[in-house]
Amino acid sequence: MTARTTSEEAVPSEGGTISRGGTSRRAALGRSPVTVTFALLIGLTVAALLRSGSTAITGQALLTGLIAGGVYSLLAMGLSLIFGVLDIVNFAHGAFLGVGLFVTYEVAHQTGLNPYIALPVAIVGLFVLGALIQLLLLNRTIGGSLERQLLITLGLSLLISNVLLLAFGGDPLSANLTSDPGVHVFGAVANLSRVIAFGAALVLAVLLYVLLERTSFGRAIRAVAASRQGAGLVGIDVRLVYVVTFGLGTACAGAAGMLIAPFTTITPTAGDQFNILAFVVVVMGGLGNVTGALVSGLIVGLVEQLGGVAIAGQSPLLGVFILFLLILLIRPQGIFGAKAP
Amino acid sequence: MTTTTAPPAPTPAPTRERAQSLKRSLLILVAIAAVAACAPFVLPESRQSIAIRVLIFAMMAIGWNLMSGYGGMFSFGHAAYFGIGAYTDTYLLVTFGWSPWLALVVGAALAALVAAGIGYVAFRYKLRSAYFALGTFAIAEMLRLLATNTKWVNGTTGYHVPLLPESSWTMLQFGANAAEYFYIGLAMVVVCMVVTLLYLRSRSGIYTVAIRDNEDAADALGISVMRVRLTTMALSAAITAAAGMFYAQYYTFVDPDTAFGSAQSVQAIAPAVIGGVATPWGPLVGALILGPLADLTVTWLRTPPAFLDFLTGRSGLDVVLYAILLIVIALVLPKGIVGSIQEWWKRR
Amino acid sequence: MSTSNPSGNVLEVRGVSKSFNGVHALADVDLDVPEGSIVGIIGPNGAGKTTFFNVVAGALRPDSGHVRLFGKDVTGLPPHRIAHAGMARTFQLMRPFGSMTARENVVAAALTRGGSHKDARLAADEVIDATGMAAWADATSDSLHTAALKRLELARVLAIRPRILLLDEVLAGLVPAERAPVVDLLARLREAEGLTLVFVEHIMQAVMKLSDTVVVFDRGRVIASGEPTEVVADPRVVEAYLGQELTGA
Amino acid sequence: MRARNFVSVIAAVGAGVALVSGCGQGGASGSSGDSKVIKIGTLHPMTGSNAGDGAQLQHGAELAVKKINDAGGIKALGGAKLELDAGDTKGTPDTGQSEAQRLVSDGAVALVGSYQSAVSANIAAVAERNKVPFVMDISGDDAILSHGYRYSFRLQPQNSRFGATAAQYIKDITKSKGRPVTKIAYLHEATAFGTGVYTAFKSEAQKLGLAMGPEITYDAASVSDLTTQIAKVKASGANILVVSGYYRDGVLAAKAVQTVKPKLDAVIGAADGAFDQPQFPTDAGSAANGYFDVNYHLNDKSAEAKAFADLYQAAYHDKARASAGFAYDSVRIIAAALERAGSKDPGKIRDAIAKTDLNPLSLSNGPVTFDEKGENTAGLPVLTQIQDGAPSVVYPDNLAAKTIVYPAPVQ
Repeated sequence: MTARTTSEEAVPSEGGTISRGGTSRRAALGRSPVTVTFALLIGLTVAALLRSGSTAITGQALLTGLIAGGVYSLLAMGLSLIFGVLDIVNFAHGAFLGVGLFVTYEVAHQTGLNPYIALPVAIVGLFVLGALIQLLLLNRTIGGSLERQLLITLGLSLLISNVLLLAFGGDPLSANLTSDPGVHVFGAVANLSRVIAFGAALVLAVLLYVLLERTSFGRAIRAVAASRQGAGLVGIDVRLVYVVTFGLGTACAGAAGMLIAPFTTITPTAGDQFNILAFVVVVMGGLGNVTGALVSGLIVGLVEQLGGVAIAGQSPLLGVFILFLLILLIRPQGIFGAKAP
Repeated sequence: MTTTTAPPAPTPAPTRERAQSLKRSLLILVAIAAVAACAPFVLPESRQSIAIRVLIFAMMAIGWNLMSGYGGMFSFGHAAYFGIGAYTDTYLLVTFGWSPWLALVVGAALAALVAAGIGYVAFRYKLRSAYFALGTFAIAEMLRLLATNTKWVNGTTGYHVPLLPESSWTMLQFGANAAEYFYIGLAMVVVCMVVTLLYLRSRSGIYTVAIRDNEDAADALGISVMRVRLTTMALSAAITAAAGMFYAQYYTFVDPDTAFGSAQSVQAIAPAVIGGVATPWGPLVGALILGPLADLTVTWLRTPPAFLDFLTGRSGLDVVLYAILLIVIALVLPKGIVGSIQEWWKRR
Repeated sequence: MSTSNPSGNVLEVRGVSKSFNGVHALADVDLDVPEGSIVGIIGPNGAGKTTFFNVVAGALRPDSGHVRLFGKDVTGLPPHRIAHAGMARTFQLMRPFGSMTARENVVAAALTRGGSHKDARLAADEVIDATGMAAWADATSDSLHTAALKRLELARVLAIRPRILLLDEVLAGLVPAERAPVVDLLARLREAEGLTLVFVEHIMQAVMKLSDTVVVFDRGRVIASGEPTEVVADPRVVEAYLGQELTGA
Repeated sequence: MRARNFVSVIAAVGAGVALVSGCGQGGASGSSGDSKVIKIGTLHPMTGSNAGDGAQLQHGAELAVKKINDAGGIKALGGAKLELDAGDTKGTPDTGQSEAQRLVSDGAVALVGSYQSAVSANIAAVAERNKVPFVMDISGDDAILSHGYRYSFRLQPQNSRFGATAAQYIKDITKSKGRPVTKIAYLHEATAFGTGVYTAFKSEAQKLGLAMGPEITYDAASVSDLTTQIAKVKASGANILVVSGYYRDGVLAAKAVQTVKPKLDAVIGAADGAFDQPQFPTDAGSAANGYFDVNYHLNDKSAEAKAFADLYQAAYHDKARASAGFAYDSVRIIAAALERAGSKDPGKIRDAIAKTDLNPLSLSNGPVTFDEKGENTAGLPVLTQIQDGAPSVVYPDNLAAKTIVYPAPVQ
C-alpha cells in the first residue's frame, strides 16, 4: 500500500520512493504465499496431533478454528472496505460490532421472537450510523494525518461503548436461541448458531465481491481506492462514495454483531476484543480484497485454535501476531494480493 | 516533460522553531518549569496524582513526538518501550535491589536497542505509515502476551515495589503524596525537553526532519537514512522508557496490562496530537490539557446539572464527555493547539 | 578492484542494463565522462535518461554492468555513499524538504560535508548568493514555485561540494529569461572549480552552448555521442526524434 | 515570529494550570471539616468491562450507609452520619491508586473496594502508606495480603481456600453418593487468579488421593469459543470437570459442554465468576442446569439476608448478588469499628477493625474475625447448585437450602 503522505497525488508521495528493487529472497517467498500458508497450517495440525495425541481433539480444533475464523472474517470484511478501500484506520470497528449486539438484544427482548429477525434492523441501523459518522466527522479528515484519524476513531470507540453503558448498564445480557443444537461434522461438533454465522460469512463475501466487482458503484469505490484525486477528476462524487462505503463497512459490523449475538455475552465493551484481530485479518487478506479477508479470517481462526492445542503455556494469539508480522514484512500486499494499491 | 509546480502541500507545522535560537527555547522552558514548580502549593493535596499524570503524559508524548512527529515514523506501539522501562526498573529493583536511577540507564538502553531492531527490520522491508503503525502495535501486544506468560517476570501478578520505611532519593521512594515525586517528575520532563531541543538542532535531528520531508532527496545528498532513523527511534524509545521507570516508581506496581497495554500507546499519541504534532511545545500543552480532563469531567459530573438527572446512578457519562471533547479538539484543531495558534498568528 | 585513474575519466559506465519485469529501460550502456568536461544527454521521452541517472547515482541497482567513479567501483552503493564519494544529482521532479525554509534546506545539505554548524551555515550563505536565492531564502520551501524550487535543488547539491554533478532537466519549467543565469552559473562553476557536469536537457540551445560532448539515448540505448554539431546532424538521431516516415519521405 | 511562540505556549500553560486547579476546587470543597459527617471512600469499577459488578458493590455499600444513618448514625460520635465518597477505578490499577489517594486526601477515614485483585493490591499499598484502613469486600488473590500490610483486611475467603475446599467437598460428596472419582479435568483461565485456585486445588486433591486429569488453560480476554478445550476434557475420560474463570468465559464453557456432551458426573466451579450468578441460567440457558460452584454466598435463610435482598430489589429493581452483600458487610464492619474506637482517627479505626466480631450476611463459620494478616478466618466457601434456574446452597448439609442432586449429568 503506497504511503499516503499529506502531499497531493501529483507530487510523487514519499511512498513513490524509487525502490532499490525488491530483495530477491522476498520475491521468492512472496511468489507462493498461498502454498507457504497452507504448509504452515499443515505443520500446525501435525504438531497439534502429536501434542494432543488424539484425532478427536485435533479434528475439533480444526472445525472450531474454521467456525471461529468465520466470525473474524465477518468483522474483517467490513473493515476491509473501510481500512482497505478508504484507507481509514478505524479503531471504532469493534464498537460498531457492540452496537449490533445491543440492537439484536433489544429487538429479541422487545418482540420475544427469534433474534435473527434483528438482522435487517442491525444492517440498516448500522449503515445509517456509519454513514452519518463519516458525513459529519470523518469526511473532514480525508487526506489528513494518520494519527489524527486514529485519535478520532479511538474517541468514537470510547464514546460508543460508554453510551451503551449509559443506556443498558454494565450487566451482561444475552440473546439466546430457544434451542441451539450441536451440528456434527466428522466427529467434531459446533453450535447451529455458530454454523449459521459461518454460512453468513460466505454469503457476505459473495455479496461484497459482486458489489465491488460487478456493479457500477463498486467500480466507483475501487476507483476512489486507487486514486482519490483521479476518481474526482472523472466525475465520481468522492465524498458520497466515502459516506456510502463507510456505511457499508459498519453495516457489515452490524450484521456480524447480530450473527454472533446468540453465542456471545453482550456487554458494552464486548466488541473491543475483536478490534486488533480484524486489522490483522484485513492486512493478511490484502487491503480491499474482501475474499482475501474471508480466507485469512479462517486462517487466523485455525492458527489460534491449533496453536492453543499445539503450544501450551503461551497465548495462541502470539502465533497469530508472529504470522501477521511475517505477512507485513514479506508479503505486504497480503496473501491473496491487495485490490487497493 | 510535464512541469509540475510543487503545490503547497499541507506539510506538518513548519519547523522554523529550529532556526529560533536555542537560548529562547530554553528560556521558555525555564518559564514553564517555574510556573509548574509552584503547582504543589497551588494544588490541593488530593490533586497531586493529576499533576503526576500530566508529567507522565508529557514525557511519553515528547518521546512519541520525536519519532512520529519530527521523524514521520508513526508508531502505535510506544507501550513496548514504556513497558521495557517499567519492567527493567522493577525487575532490577525487586530482584537485585538496584537503584531506579541505575535501572533507568539499563531500561533506556534496552528500549533503545529494541527500537533500533524494530526500525532496522521495518525500514529494510519498507514498512510505510499505517503498516508501520500496525507493526509496532503488534510488537507491543506480543510483549504484553510474553510478559503475561513468562514466569521469571512474575506473569500476570507483575511486581510490587517494596515500601521502604523512610524516604530515599537513591531508591526514588517517598511518603504518599510527597512533593518530591512531583519535582523529580518535573525535572525529568525538563531534561527530556532539553534533550529534544538539542537533538532537533543537532546534525542528526535536522536530518531526521529532512528524511521525513523527502527520503530520496536526503539519501541523494549524502544523509545515511537508516542510521539517522534508528538514532531517532532509539532516543524516542529511551525517553519513553524513562517515563515507564517514573511510572513504576510512583505507582510502585507494574503488570503486563498496565505496562504494555495499548492504553499506554494511546497515552503517548493523544497529548502530542491534541497539543500539536511536530512542534516542540505540542506534547507539553497536550499533556496539560488531557491530564486533568478525565478528572475534570468526573468532578463536574459529581454534581450534574438538572438536564442530566435522568442519568443519575448510571456510570459512564464522564467518559462520554471525555470522548466527545477528544473528538472535537482533534477535529476542530487539525494542527493541534500549538500548531493552530501558530497558524492563526501567521495569518493575523 | 579499484584501479588508479589512468584514463583521466571521472565517471566510467560499462555495459549497464536495467529492466523492469521485461521492459528494457537500459540496455548495455557505456559512457565515459572526462574530468572537467560537460556532457549533455538528450533523447526522446522514455529513452531511459532518468533511469540512467538513478542507476549511476545508486537509487537503482543495475541488472548488469559497472559504474566506476574516480576509478573506484561504486556499482550498487547506496546514494549517500556515492554522494560522499563526490557525485551528486538533482531530481527531475523537485524534492524539497517541505517543512524547512530554503536556507535550512541548503544548510542541511552542507552539514553532510562534516565540519561545524557554523561552517555549514557559511557554506550555505555562499551557495545561496551564488545561485541568487537570497531574496526568498527564508520562505518555507513548500510555498515556492517551480523556478525557485529548481534553484533550490541546484543550491542544495552545490552545498555538498560535489566533484561531478548529475543535473536532471534543471532548466525545465523555466521561462527563457530565467534560463540564462542558470546556464551562466553552470559554465562559471566548470571554469572556477573544475566541476564536471552531466546534464539531461530538452532545451537544445542550452545543450549546444554548454556541452563539450553530447550523448543521445533512444529506447534504453546510446545511439550516438560526440561533438554537439556532429551529433545533431546524425540521421539516426533525427530519426529517433522525428520518427521513421518523415525521414523516409 | 519569536514572540508568537512565547505567547502561544504561555497561553496554553495558563489554561492548563486553571484546568488542574479548577478540578482542585471541586475536591477541596468536599473535605469540609464538619464533624457531623464521617466520610468512607468506596473504590469500584463503575466503567469498563466489569461495570456490572462495580454497580452491585457500590449499591451494597450505599444500602449499608442508608441503614446505619436511618438507625441514628454512629452513636459513639454523637450520631454522626456516614457519607460515601465514591471513586471509579475503571478497573485499572493506576486509576485505582490515584482515586484512592484522592479519597484519602479528601478526608476518607476508611476505604472499601475493589473487585479486581490487581486494583486492590494497589489500593492496599496506598492505604498502608497513608495509614488508612482498607476493607476488601471482593478481591480473591492471595498475594495481596502477603506483603505484611497492617491496614488491609479481606472479607471474602482468599482464592487458594476455594481451591482446597472444592477438593474437600468433591471428596465428601463422591464418597457419600457412592460415585467414585475416575479422573478430574481442570479448565481455568491462564492468569494469576485461575492458576492460583488450580494450584491449591491440586495439592489438596493429591493429599485426598483424587486422580488429577489434564490441566487445560485459555486466555480469558480473547477467547470466543471453548469447544476445543471441552473436546480435550471429553477425550481425557474424566468424570468431573472443575472450572475457574470469569463470567463471560464461564457462559462459553457451559455452552461448549452442552454441545460436546462429555460424559461427566458434574461440572464444579472453584471460585468461578459465573456458576453462582443469578443471571447465569438466563445467559447460558438449559446448559446451566445442575452446575455447582464453590464460592462465597449469602445466608439465604437468615432474616438480615432476606431483608437486604428485598431492600436491594426495592431500591435498584435488580436481584442482589452475593458480592453486594459483602460490600454491605464491609461498611457495617467500619461502622462497628467507629463505634468501638469512638474516634475518627484512621489509626484507631484500624485497630478497632482488627478486633471485629460481626455476624455477616454471608454464610460463615461464626462472626467475622481477622487474623494478623487481615484474612477473615470465619470466611466459608460453600457449594451452590443451579436448581430450577437459580443458584442455592446445597453443601455443607447444615447450611443447605436445597438438597443436592448428584450426579448432575450434562443435559
